[in-house]
Amino acid sequence: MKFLKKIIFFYYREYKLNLSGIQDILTNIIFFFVSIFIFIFSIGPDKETISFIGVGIIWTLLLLSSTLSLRKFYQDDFENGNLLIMHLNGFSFGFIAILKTLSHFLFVQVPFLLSIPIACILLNIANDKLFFLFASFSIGSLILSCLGSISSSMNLMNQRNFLLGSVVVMIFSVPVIIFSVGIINMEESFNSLLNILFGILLIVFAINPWASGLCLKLSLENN
Amino acid sequence: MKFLKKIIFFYYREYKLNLSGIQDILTNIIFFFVSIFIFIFSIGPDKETISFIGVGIIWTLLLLSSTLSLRKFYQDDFENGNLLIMHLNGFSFGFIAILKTLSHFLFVQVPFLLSIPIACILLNIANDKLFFLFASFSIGSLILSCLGSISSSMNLMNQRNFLLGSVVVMIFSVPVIIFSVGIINMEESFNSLLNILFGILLIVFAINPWASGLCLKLSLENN
Amino acid sequence: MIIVKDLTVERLDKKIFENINLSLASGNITILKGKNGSGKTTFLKTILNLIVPSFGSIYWKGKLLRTNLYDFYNNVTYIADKTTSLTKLNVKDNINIWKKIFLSNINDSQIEVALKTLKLENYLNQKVTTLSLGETKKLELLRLIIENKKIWVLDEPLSGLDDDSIELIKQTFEDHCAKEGSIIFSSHQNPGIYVTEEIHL
Amino acid sequence: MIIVKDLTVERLDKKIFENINLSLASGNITILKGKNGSGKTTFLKTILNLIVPSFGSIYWKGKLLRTNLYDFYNNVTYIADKTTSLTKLNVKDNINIWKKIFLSNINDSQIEVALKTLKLENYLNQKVTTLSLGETKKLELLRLIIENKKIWVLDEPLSGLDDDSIELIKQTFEDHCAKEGSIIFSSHQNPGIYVTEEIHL
Amino acid sequence: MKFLVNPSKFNEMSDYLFRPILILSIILFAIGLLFSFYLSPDDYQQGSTVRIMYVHVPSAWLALLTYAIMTLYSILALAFRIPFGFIFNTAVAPIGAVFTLICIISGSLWGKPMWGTWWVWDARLTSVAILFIIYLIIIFMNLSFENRIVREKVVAIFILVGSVNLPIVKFSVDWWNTLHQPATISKLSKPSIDPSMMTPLIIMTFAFILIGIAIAILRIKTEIISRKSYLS
Ligand code: HEM
Ligand SMILES: Nc1ncnc2c1ncn2[C@@H]1O[C@H](COP(=O)(O)OP(=O)(O)OP(=O)(O)O)[C@@H](O)[C@H]1O
Ligand SMILES: Nc1ncnc2c1ncn2[C@@H]1O[C@H](COP(=O)(O)OP(=O)(O)OP(=O)(O)O)[C@@H](O)[C@H]1O
Ligand SMILES: [Mg+2]
Ligand SMILES: [Mg+2]
Repeated sequence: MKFLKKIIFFYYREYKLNLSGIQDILTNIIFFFVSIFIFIFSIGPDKETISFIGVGIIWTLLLLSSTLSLRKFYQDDFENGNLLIMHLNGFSFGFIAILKTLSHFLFVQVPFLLSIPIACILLNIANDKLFFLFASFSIGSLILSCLGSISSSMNLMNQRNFLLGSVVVMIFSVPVIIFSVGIINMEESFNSLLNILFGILLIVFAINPWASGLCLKLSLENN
Repeated sequence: MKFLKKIIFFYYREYKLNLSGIQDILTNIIFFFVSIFIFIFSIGPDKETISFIGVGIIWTLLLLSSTLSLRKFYQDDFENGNLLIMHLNGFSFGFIAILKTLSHFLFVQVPFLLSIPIACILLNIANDKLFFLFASFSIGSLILSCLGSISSSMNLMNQRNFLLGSVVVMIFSVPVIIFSVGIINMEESFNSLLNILFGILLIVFAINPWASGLCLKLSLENN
Repeated sequence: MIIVKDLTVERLDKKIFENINLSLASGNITILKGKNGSGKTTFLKTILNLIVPSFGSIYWKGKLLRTNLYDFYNNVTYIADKTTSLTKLNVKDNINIWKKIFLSNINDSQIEVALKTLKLENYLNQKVTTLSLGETKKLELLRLIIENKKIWVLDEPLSGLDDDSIELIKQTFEDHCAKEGSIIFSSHQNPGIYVTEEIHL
Repeated sequence: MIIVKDLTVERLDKKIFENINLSLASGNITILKGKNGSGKTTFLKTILNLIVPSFGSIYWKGKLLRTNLYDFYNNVTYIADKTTSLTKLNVKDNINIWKKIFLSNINDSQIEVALKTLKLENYLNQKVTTLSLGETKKLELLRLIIENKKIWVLDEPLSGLDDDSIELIKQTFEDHCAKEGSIIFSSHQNPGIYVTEEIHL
Repeated sequence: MKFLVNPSKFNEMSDYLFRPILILSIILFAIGLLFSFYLSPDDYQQGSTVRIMYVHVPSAWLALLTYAIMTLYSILALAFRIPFGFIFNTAVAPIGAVFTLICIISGSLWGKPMWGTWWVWDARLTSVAILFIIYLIIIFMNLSFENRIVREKVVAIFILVGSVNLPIVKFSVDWWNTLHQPATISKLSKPSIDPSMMTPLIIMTFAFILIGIAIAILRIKTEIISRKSYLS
């Protein structure tokens, strides 16, 4: 019970920090749409081409939004000592990492997920692809959140080699993304491919609390 | 002489600061290339389409990643009081705005500029277009830096909703994008069109120190 | 409750302090003194198991601290030397978040009283960035009341405060000790707070 | 050199202080006292023309400050109540940047002496984040030496410092006044620094 | 005409006008709906989908009109330092956004049977979408900037700059050869002379205008009240 409450209140805090109200979520969504606009303006309004690369656009924007917010991942809470205070109040580092990862998913990726159906209309993506897009997208974005958590916790340490490490982790996301983008166009073998993606998710999700937790601990020690 | 020295040392400082945040720049560039890969994969290896939309993709990614780095524009220096200290040492706010804009161009956009040739190879863009791309891109990115400066100085007064500033920049850059992408495909009238782009640059460049300076002043007053 | 034996801490191969002993019983106040850079903050962080000492050991309720960590954390409030309130939010939001995330058993009227004695009651809707230095510090110290734990570990709690507030803190300390709590704090000056032990680093 | 007449400042339609007068001649030290939130920081910022007063005027060398701003800025060093050093860089880089960007006419040996008296000479390659609170403060105060201006405007320069360092600051203040400099600083305690004027907010 | 720029005069005037306007708008709306659903003929090509026009066109016009008026008030507020302009802009922006949204949604609903897709990237639709986003940005700026004085000015400048988009929306069909115009004009050129379609369109337009004014009055009044402290 106490445990559950802690989790709930953690998200209350994250919510307060991330959103000052509904307008922030809406701004996220607008950002998404404006980015789509920009793509279309620069690529040209040709219907065929647009529906052709529509999935690519959506994925790029997902990637953008998650890298865009990586700096906030732990940095703020680390610098103002909140990570420490939470740890002292019974959140183990690994647990914080899990909660933070999900919070990143919730507050950054989900708004995008919700706007995908409309984006599909704008981008002329066939309706029957929507499900595939959704499935691969949600799993893929969780993977990105986990990798982002590891990379940005590494970033907290002030040693050079860790800085490189965080970049390396980012590079790991390349195959994942390419894989997920590919999935959508292979409807026959979709399920088995999705399983593989899911497997990757399980692996990073299992590594994440351990790796991020360790990095958090080490960086607090050196601070 | 004293004036020149100040400018030089300002950039020495920016250089030191950016070097310590080198992973951010690296992340940006990785983002850039990963996105290109995504497009290539989602489109499939059809060379025609890729080279057709290549310029548009590069432009959009440039825009998105320069909004990605907007958060750093003034925020750090504002929060740790360095803006104040520099102002007290004879940098007027407008002057700071100019220097910062150029520094953003130098340390964020130029790395992209340098990676354009590689991107062109990946996207099958003809070599003879490279020059046009480069020219329009450098002017366009300076315009984006100016717009970014204005929007992020405004954002200092509104620290919650960071994305709003990005959205504003993106809306304003729609004409720039349409124009610049158009330019590259009209090789005959390239020069005259470039001149127009240059005109836009001059306008935003003239407005920038005034607008950003005012915003900086106001936000320091309220802090 | 806390016993520290022969604590030695090194950082970057530089010895910060050596062979420090301490025993903090309930009802005790310990002050930590020392020059700048002598390792007060380091010592407090070591007690909280945030820094691994190179030598020596720390006991909590007779057991090694490390084996008994979360029970210890359930009983300790740490106020760092910098402020941890969320500067983008206003005072009320900060208090609410603290109340919830610390699962505080303090009710609202008690917090209101505390706010009033700290003279913060008019700033509830003001953002923390716009508070004055001392006000931010007082807001930080409010965590002592909200968390309501037995052991207080405080890093320079008095810096930046005016005389009235220091007097208030003094009283709060005395009340806490009377209620069997214990306090360890670092400070450069001691304006008449009665302490049971003084450690010089 | 600085004359302040009937200064009144409001913030968010709340009156912070009213009708404050001050005249700071060269060789003078003025201390600013007052409770937390009484407006010391606000007053100093107003003097620096960073906050527009709702009433009253500030003169620099007989002229209105606003008309003569950059000449004033050329003569003033401001140490804020928070640290402005770049935390990601190490101490040496910070000093170098300051030296360059302030076009300091201080040579390296003088800075080395200052570093030594402040006992910072061993931390040159340490990142500012890992410095102790007092060390960061001392690094900040080093700006006084580096900028080498006539008027010092200091917001709580003594907080977080140990007694030795305070003694040092005291001496530095006296030296500066002997060299026709003037100082205005805010502080909650005054450990025996001789002041020519005391302003209570 | 002072009540158009002076808050207290506006308050007086709106006290007289609000009720009649509200009643009139409801009546007009009812008549308009009656006309557009029962008393007007089906289009010989579009069938009954043409009835979407009676919502689509008035809302489109009003979306543009609202923005145009906001631009005027921005000029008034910035150039002549009339604070009522700021009040007006803050109050009216959401109304314009709603009209734009209605226009987009009805247009999409119309587009599905007519063009076969919900959305195409032609100049008109794109510029309307941008108009919508500009409205949203204005609203969010109003919500998220803390410093009132700065916020008002920034928003007013933004409105001015954004007004570049208006002529693009209006004339995009003439300037570029787009899907929007041919599809409408070619099929409506004959019926548009037909009074049986013109009447409901005009009635609906007036109904929309009056409803807009009624809501605007309410919003402006609340806005004035919330600023009492500095206006008086
Ligand atoms: C989402 C899609 C649409 C948008 C955003 C849109 C937008 C607009 C706008 C802004 C106007 C006002 C133009 C002016 O005042 O001159 C307008 C007028 C009009 N629209 Fe649309 N429209 C959309 C879809 C459609 C469709 C599918 C049709 C019919 C096939 C249509 C038919 C008309 C007609 C008949 C007018 C009347 C004015 C004129 O003839 O210029 N619209 N629309
Ligand atoms: N992460 C770190 N890595 C290396 N050295 C460190 C680190 N953190 C602190 N130090 C050094 O350890 C010494 C002790 O620091 P500490 O913060 O404990 O001092 P302190 O007694 O709290 O001083 P103050 O009174 O200034 O707060 C300092 O010299 C500091 O430079
Ligand atoms: N930007 C602001 N907006 C509104 N109120 C502010 C702002 N900045 C400060 N204040 C308020 O003005 C009052 C004076 O603040 P100031 O920082 O000048 O106090 P101070 O005398 O320096 O206090 P301390 O001793 O705590 O540093 C405080 O009550 C503070 O809450
Ligand atoms: Mg310390
Ligand atoms: Mg202060």
